[in-house]
Amino acid sequence: MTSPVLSVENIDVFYGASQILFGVGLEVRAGQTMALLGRNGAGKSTTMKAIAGMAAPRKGHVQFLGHDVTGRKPYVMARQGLAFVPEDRQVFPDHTVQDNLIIAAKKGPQGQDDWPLKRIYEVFPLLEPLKARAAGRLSGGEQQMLAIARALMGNPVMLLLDEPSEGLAPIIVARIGTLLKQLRGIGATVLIAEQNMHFCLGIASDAVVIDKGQIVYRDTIAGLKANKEVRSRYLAM
Amino acid sequence: MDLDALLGCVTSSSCLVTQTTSGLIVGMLLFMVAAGLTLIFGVLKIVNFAHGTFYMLGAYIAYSAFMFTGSYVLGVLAGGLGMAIFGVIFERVLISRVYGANVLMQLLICYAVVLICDDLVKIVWGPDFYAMGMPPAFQVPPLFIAGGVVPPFYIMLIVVALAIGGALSLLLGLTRIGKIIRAAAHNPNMVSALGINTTLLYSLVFAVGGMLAGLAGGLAAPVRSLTPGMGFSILIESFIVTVIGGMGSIGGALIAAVVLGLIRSFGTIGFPLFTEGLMYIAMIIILVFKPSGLFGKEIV
Amino acid sequence: MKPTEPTRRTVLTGAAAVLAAPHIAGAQAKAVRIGMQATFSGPLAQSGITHRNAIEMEVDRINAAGGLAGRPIEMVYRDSKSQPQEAARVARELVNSDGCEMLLDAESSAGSFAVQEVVRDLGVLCIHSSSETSSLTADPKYRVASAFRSSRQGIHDAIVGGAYAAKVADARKLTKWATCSPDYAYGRDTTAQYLEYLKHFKPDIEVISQAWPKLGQPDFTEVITKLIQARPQAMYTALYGGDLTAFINQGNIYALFSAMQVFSVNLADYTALTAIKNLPPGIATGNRYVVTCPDTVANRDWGEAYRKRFNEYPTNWSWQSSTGMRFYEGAAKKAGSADPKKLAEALRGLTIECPFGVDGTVTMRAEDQTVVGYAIGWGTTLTKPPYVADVKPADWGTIFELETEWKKRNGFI
Amino acid sequence: MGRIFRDIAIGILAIAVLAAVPHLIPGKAFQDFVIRCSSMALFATSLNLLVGYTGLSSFGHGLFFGLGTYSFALLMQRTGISLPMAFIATLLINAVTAVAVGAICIRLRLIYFAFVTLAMQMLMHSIIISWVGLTGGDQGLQGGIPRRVVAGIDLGNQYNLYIFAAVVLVIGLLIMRHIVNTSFGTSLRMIRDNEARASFLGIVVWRVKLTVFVLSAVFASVGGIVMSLFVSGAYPELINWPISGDAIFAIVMGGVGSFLGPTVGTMILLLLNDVVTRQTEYYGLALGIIILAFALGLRRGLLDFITERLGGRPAGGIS
Repeated sequence: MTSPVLSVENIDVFYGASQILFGVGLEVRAGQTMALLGRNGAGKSTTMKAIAGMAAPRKGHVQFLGHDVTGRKPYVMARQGLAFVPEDRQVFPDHTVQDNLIIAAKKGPQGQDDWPLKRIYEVFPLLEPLKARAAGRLSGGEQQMLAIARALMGNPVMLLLDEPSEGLAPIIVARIGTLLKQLRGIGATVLIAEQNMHFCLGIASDAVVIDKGQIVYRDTIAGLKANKEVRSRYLAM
Repeated sequence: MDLDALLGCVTSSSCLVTQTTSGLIVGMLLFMVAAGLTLIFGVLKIVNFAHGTFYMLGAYIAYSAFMFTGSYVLGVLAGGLGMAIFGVIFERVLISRVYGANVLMQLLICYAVVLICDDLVKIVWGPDFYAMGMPPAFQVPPLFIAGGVVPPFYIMLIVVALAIGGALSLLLGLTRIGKIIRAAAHNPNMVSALGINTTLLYSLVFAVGGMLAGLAGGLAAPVRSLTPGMGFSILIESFIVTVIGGMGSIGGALIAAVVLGLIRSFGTIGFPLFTEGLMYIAMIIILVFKPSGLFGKEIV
Repeated sequence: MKPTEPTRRTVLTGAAAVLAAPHIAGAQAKAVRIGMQATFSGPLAQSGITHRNAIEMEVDRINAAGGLAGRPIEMVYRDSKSQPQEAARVARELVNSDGCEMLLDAESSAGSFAVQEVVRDLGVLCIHSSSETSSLTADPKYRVASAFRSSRQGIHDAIVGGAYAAKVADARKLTKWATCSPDYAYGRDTTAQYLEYLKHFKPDIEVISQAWPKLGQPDFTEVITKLIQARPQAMYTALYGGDLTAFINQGNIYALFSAMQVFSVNLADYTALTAIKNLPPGIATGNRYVVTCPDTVANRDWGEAYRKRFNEYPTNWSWQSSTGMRFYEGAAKKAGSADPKKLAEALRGLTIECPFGVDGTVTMRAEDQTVVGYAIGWGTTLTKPPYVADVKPADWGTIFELETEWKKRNGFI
Repeated sequence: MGRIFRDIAIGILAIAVLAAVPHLIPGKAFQDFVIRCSSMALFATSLNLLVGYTGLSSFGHGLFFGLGTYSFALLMQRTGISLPMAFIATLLINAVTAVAVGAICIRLRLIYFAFVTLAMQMLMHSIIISWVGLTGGDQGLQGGIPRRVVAGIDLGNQYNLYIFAAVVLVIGLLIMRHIVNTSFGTSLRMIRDNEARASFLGIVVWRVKLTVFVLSAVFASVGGIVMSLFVSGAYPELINWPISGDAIFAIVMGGVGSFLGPTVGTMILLLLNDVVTRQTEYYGLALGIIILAFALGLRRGLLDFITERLGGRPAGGIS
């Protein structure tokens, strides 16, 4: 078994005085696509933010590529190869699509340059005709594509996707799903936070379920699908 | 009020040319100071109440460099460079500690710096007022254009200020770093998540803002009196410009600065006793009807 | 800052001396504390500092000669930061807490009126050495029995300036006039009075344009171009200090000073003259302080002594405070005492020898307790030292005559 | 109700102590200090009704302090009315002005509110400077305040003015304390913490904001009246921007989260001013360094700092 790319060990995270995460831990190995499932407010986004360096854990550790990166700033995490796609996409609305991509361009931690603009447009053919349009004027699905493309511009080792399907029409969700399968096909390491388990079915191999700030279940995605009790208790489906 | 005089002026080419250039020169120097102010606010959400002090220190440094080297150009560059460095130190040592804090805390820190710098200037340069004096190259009689009087020095100032303003907008509009700065103004966390060191970026923005104010102080030094506390009136006017133009909008600052310059140059003919009042009333009206200024984005 | 507090030792020895031999005069006698408040900080710090410089010179001289009726002077300096409410507080504190028996008030305009009210409430002896606002002493409404003035007055300047300008205007046929003065009470009042007396002496004057820049305005360009547009033959300005130098520097590049004859009431002060790099020749200016007005040995000696000690020339403020201290000195001599009540009595109508008097003396006029007979005149600028030449001293006979008329007209007498 | 009686008892005690102090220490500087303190503390506490309790950062509150000095001094000089009548008329003038100014300003938020209030103050400052016939322009209102008599007591006498100032301060603070402890005060804090939610819960936000704006203007003008009596006149410096700055510094240094924070801040500021200006002419340098030490060292006002250290939680915060 390969050593994990990311390992989150027993972290506690607070917002002000209120504790959000209680000893959360999970691991993602190279080439693995992991789903972090849970209901609204279960602690998914906070976990993602703690990994991405936007919310420092008060206890516990985050290891990335074998280094302890607990409490590092977001830009440091990004430079070490972690790309974060936030839940509300957060494209730069006044910038054009291409400028959004250019801003994010950088080499990978080992100097990789696998994602030149040309390849991005190949993988995201939808974006090329829109490249001169202000990102704020794109549809939700287009913005999600752009956000993922923007993350790839940084030649990351691993992708963090926070609720990529949220608020999108089913047909668009399907298209994003196809894209993510494509990424999985080329061996990307991905952690997806989702409420929608079905979205993750064809994409992720493994799943952890979070509820009230604690990890309550770990299994393969197929195992989770089979476990009705866990699904109805923690995922309301 | 003297509307006849105003009418007489706008119908005479000599008066039009003279007053327009005089409005432009006041406006362009104001723009350089206000551009830095609005840039810093736009990206860092910091209201830099010490910006007038940057202008003052820039003028004093330029004065000393001019006295030392005898070169006006070197003097101005020294003023700009000095304030770029000062801006970084100011941001790193003080302002970085109050990001996201209440505006009153920012006001407090900036005001402390204003107080300290005014006294430091008094200690280093003395309480007397100084004048740099016109560099020899510009000790020439004014030009007459369409009957209007236009001094070559002011043509140079307008051109230089326009060039700096143009360079700034090209930098922000076309270069990658400029795009990053504008993106950071909108969403600094996301910019950081893309691997960009925002700490460095903030320092850079303060350096640029400080440099602009320092350059303006240096450029103006031959014609304005240098005295401790000289930064205050320019600060107030820059605030009016930034607020009218929309805080965070460089283009808005340019337009508002020129408009303010023209209000003053033609206002002094039409409303000689009420130009100051006009500025405050303009500011109040614009804030009431368009709270974010002419070109500002609605803040959430 | 210079030490302002008496050391414990001087206080103690002073007290001991009083206990042991209360009537022995000389160095051992109890010091007379004089409180002096002025602006020592901010853009106008220069005023307080040059006031104080002159006072230090006088105190050293007076103390070396035996002090005020045998008691040495001890100054207590306080900064009022140009704020009238601070001036009032500081004045009260000087009297109430610091044991000052009299004040030398070096506040300008608003501050001096605030101090005047404190003087009224406390009944303390005070000489104003900075305010030039005529009404402070001329208007009986504001007058206080124990308050005097050793500084020049706006009305005197206006009369003298008007008379001088009328002569020049007559000779050079200057009938179209413009003015450019700071937009506040001092600027407006002196400009109106100046024009009034200019018209008094030369009725065919026409004022075609008036500009009112703000105090401390960084840029005067629009004002300058407005004046040029109006094409006057002559212009009067009451700008002073940093505003005046900025105005002249900015006017220079528009060749303003060759386009019209400029009369600047406040230019002939070294602080302005030395700051301007390219001083245009031929500007008519009233004297603030120059060593050549009055052109006497005493004045030159005093100016040189000041320059030697402080490495710069004195200012208008300097001579006014110096005169204030000389009045205290003269009054003590006349009264044979340093008691404030006796000093006040002695001050009324007192004539003293003074380097700044037009005939070597100045008088504290009894009726309104203000200084008269000081040297006042107009000359024209040179590009190099001594900067001002051809100073025509004013005739105090004319001043008195027109001043009395002015007072009558305003209901002051 | 118990709280009110306790506060009143503390107030009476404070006045009694203050009345006795001058009989124990002879110098008059203490009296001057208390008079100025009364003026500035009322002003600063009134500003804190906006800043600390409602979350409205005004940069132009000095408008009402200055207007208080001018309207009171002018009423005393130009009309024959008695001091108490002039006092009440001044409050009315300020209330009316505050309704007009507030109606325009409270629509704006955050930094824009701050700037428009500052612009209002500067506009009033320019009007006062240019209306020379009425206000004396930059020279200030000259000639002193006549008839400084209340109920047969001459406030021209320093001790009397001192007692008057102390009584006005205590009463003013008691009323403001009562205001913030009522349900109206609760509405203020709800608006500060979450305006949308306050509105959702049925609070008419604009009405509450306008009311507190007018109330704070009225208390600021009381501070102005005390200052006007102290300097026996009115001066444009009392309505210029730095006077607003002084109040802001007082509340930030004393603490916005404690009711007495602004009063403590005022005392710190006045003491600094009085002590530092005696020692050096580099007042700005000294004050600047001290402010930085406060802002970066404590990161909050002194009283808030102490309350937090003692384990309590202050009523509000600004950082």
